[in-house]
Amino acid sequence: MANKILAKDQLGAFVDKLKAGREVFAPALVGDKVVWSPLDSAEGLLLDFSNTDLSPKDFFFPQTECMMRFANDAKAPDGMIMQAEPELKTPRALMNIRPCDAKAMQVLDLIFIQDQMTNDAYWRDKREKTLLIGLACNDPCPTCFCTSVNCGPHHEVGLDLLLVDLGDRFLVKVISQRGAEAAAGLPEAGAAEEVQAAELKAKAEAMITEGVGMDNVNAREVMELYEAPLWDRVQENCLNCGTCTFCCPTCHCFDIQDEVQGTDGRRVRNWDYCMSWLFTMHGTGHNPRGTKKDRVRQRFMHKFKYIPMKRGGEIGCVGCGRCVQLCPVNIDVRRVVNQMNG
Amino acid sequence: MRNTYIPYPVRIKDTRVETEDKQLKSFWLEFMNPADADAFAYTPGQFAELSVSGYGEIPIGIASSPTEGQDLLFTVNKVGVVSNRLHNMKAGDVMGVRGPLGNSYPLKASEGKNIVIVAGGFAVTTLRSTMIWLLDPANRAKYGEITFIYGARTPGMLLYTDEWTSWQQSGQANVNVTIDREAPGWTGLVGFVPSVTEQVAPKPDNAVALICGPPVMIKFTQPVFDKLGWKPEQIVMSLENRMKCGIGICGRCNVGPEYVCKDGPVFTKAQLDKLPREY
Amino acid sequence: MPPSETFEPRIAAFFCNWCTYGGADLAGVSRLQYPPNIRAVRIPCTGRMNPNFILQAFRLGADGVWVSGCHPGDCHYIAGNMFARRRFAVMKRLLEYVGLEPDRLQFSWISSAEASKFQQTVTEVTAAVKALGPARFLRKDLAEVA
Amino acid sequence: MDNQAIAQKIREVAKKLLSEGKVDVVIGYAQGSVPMRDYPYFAYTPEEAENLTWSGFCNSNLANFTIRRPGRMAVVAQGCVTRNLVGLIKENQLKRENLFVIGVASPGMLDRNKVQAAFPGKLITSVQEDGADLVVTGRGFAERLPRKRFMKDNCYTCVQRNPVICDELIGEESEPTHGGDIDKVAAPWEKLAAGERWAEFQETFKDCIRCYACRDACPLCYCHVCFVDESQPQWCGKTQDEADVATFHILRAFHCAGRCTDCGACEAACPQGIKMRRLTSKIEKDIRELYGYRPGMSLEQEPPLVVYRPNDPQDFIK
Repeated sequence: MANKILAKDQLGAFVDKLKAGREVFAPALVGDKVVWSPLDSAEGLLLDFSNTDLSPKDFFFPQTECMMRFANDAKAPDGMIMQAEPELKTPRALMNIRPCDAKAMQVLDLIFIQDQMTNDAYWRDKREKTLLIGLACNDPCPTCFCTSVNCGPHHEVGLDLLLVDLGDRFLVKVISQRGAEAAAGLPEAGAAEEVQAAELKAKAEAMITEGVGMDNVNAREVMELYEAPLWDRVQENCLNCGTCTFCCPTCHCFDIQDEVQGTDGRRVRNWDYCMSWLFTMHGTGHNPRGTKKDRVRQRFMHKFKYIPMKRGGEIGCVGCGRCVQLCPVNIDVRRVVNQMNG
Repeated sequence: MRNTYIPYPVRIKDTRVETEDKQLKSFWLEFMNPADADAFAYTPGQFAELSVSGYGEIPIGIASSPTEGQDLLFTVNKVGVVSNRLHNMKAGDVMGVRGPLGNSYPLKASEGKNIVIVAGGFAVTTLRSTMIWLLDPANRAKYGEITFIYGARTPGMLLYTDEWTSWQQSGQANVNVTIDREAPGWTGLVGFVPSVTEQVAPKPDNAVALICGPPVMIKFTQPVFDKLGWKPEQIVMSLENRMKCGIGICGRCNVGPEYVCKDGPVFTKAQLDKLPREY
Repeated sequence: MPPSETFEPRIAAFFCNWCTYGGADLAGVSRLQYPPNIRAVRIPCTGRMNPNFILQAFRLGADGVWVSGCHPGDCHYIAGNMFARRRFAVMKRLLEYVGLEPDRLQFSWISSAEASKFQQTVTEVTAAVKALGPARFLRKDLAEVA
Repeated sequence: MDNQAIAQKIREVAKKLLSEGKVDVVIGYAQGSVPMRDYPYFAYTPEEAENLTWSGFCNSNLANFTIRRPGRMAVVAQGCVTRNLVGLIKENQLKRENLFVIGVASPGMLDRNKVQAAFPGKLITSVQEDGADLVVTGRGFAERLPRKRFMKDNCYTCVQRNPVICDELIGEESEPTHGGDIDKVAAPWEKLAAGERWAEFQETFKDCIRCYACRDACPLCYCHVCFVDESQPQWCGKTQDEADVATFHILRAFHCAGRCTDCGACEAACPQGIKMRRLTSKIEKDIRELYGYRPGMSLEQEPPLVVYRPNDPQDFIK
């Protein structure tokens, strides 16, 4: 599909068109933090930012999501019988999503949707109804390491459109059919603009100097990595909090709980995290991952060994660097993976 | 496409307290919509999430066999929020069932072979399902000798006594039921499952062993099979871990890369030997 | 009628087994009339009163919480109520600090002989909570949450 | 002494302790892989002790890592951390004889969120302390700003910058306070009308993601099973709904009553920059007013909620 050009003075019209029949969200500066917010018009669009503190996975997999409701009254008609929550009514568009986050959603697709049975209706519904318009990273952060985990600052996987900021205009890379529809009517890109975008991509990729090595991680058997001595030191200062998992765009573990109040009842799912001892605790009191070391190891093994083994080499990490920035005790995933690889 | 988190509504048809300590209770469940019963096509070894609205879900092995009709049997140990509530429910109450989940015992692949079944405590549930399925006239001829080894703490803790007694009497299977210590009125075998297994000494030739029991039983039974010359590929075990989604997403039941709920709960010893012991 | 007159509050009342619970009994056998808005929960001592109980009551829909135990010096376990008094002081101040109306959380010392104090206190507590209307504090309305 | 000199001295003491076998481990800080994030580091050998560092961004409360830890350990501790160590000793989670305190007078620790807030949306690549200044460098900018502006809130009103217990003091004792008056800033919602308090409370905690970093970073939160993890009965829902978030924070704050040393580890750990001290400072203040107690100031004084006086205030009891 031919790439397009969107002049910055045309952004208003583009956003307005996007908003027809859709809710549009984009990163915005609220207080001193960059957070995902509803986008009213192109004026509110933030172009100079690194990334949001929390990933956009919440749009597809909300931290708290009501899955079904029931009448908590055995005598009522259909009482105690679970009824699914309605699907998303209005389609959405996420504008200026970073390529790493879009890639993360594609990785999660492989987990949430596998076959007839493993087919998360809630995730699928929101994914199908959401248009992803990426904003390529021209200035990756020092904590970014996307290029070493199957991703990159101008990566296109998972996106419908990718905007590359060329100064006074964007090169609009058309990636999907849905994207083509959203970009219909925009002028086609010229060769010079394509070249400029390619240069920006090469420059951005070159800025990412720290990364992780995966060759030995891939080559080694599970038990060799599992029993490696490195975990004794990695786990030492870990607090077993949920910061890394909750800010991570690919962490997807959840808990399901029932709640009642009077005659209302619901089944709700909440993000959960493998760092919690409760996560794996059996009713009998036996805990398969009973120590902090087991739990810390699980997180890294899951992302960098188990997911690649099961999902055709896709890694459960896109190198966004959020956990590196937010971990209260600076457990740097790059250091850990390089030790696994070392 | 169906939302696989929504349980099928079922009604409790019958209940029975199974053991002397009243910790184990069986529930026969009947689908409220006949179409759901058809959709719920299962094989022995699979499990389901029992859903009690307002309390939550628990993963429980299916104790009935599809050869017994469309009603489902579950035997539930009383340990947590959901199972405690379930024990207080009675015939006629409405609840939910989600599944069938997980893989099953390799019965198809074991055709023409001798089958050794080893069960400990209330883990006998899915193996009851297996036995009923194997002894069904449509299936029995496809298999060689069937050896059933089952142990519990006391005679009062044994499940499904009528059934294994009838298997014994029919001569269709070699049934060995044991209790841990001598008890008044008990004339059968006495001793732990591993030592009884050693006495029975099933031969590894053209055979497969299906084992389900508490971790301590599994731990001590495995070496017995090793000693008797069984290969890791012939030993099949069923695991359990804490679960929520039951369909391989929520992330808590995994043992290495394998999800017990989706890739399991049935694994061969050969598979498990390559995985962390996080179960 | 204004809502405060039609509204009947539900008040979770935690009574020490050795005093207020007996006081309630005595009020009953003495045929003293008092509002039926309390749901009495017997506890072995106010020292057993976990602050979780107070929050849990509000979470589950109580409009008010009332804890009552033995007068200082009269504790069956010597000083359970004295330790509880310090915890209650801190808890009450904390809950009021985050917006709980002071009258929703009440404490009293009532002995098993003080049936009339019991009657009078139930009446006061009920009237005070009734005047405030239904509580929203920590109550989760499932119809409203996503 | 400047940070480099303090770090050098910490390394010397640590090496000595480890080589003489006086302790099994020295728990200190090492330089983080990102700016403003020095992390807890465990040195077991004199060589590893070379990695120890010191800066205003040493913000984890290291007392947290001593809880129920076997063996003998040395801990790098500022005033507040020693107060927590005292608390842990009193609560039988730590034995004084297993502990060697490497005391450091607190310079007033720095708040990374405040530094970031001075450069909204900008990428900071390095932050250096230079005397009374902070030199902040990022993409396209380098600024020198007064250090004092970026101190953690609790450090302004700290009354115990010097260690309470100490086996070796690095450098000299400093002024006990930074001059701030805790009573002027504690419990900020007290001045609000009752109806506005709940709204302020909600606003303060609305970004909470329930990661429990505040709990896990706190040296007081060492329960084997936290109340939020209990299921029979379940005291607190697991959702993001305001009732559940509020329940968690109220009960956590209450569990720290009479124990919280106002070290600010919770705020430093929070990935969302939530100001929990607006809540916890209320209890700290009440305990001071009602029972005249400041946690962790002495090994002898009994904690306020395990003792009573016959004449304790009871004006709220009918």
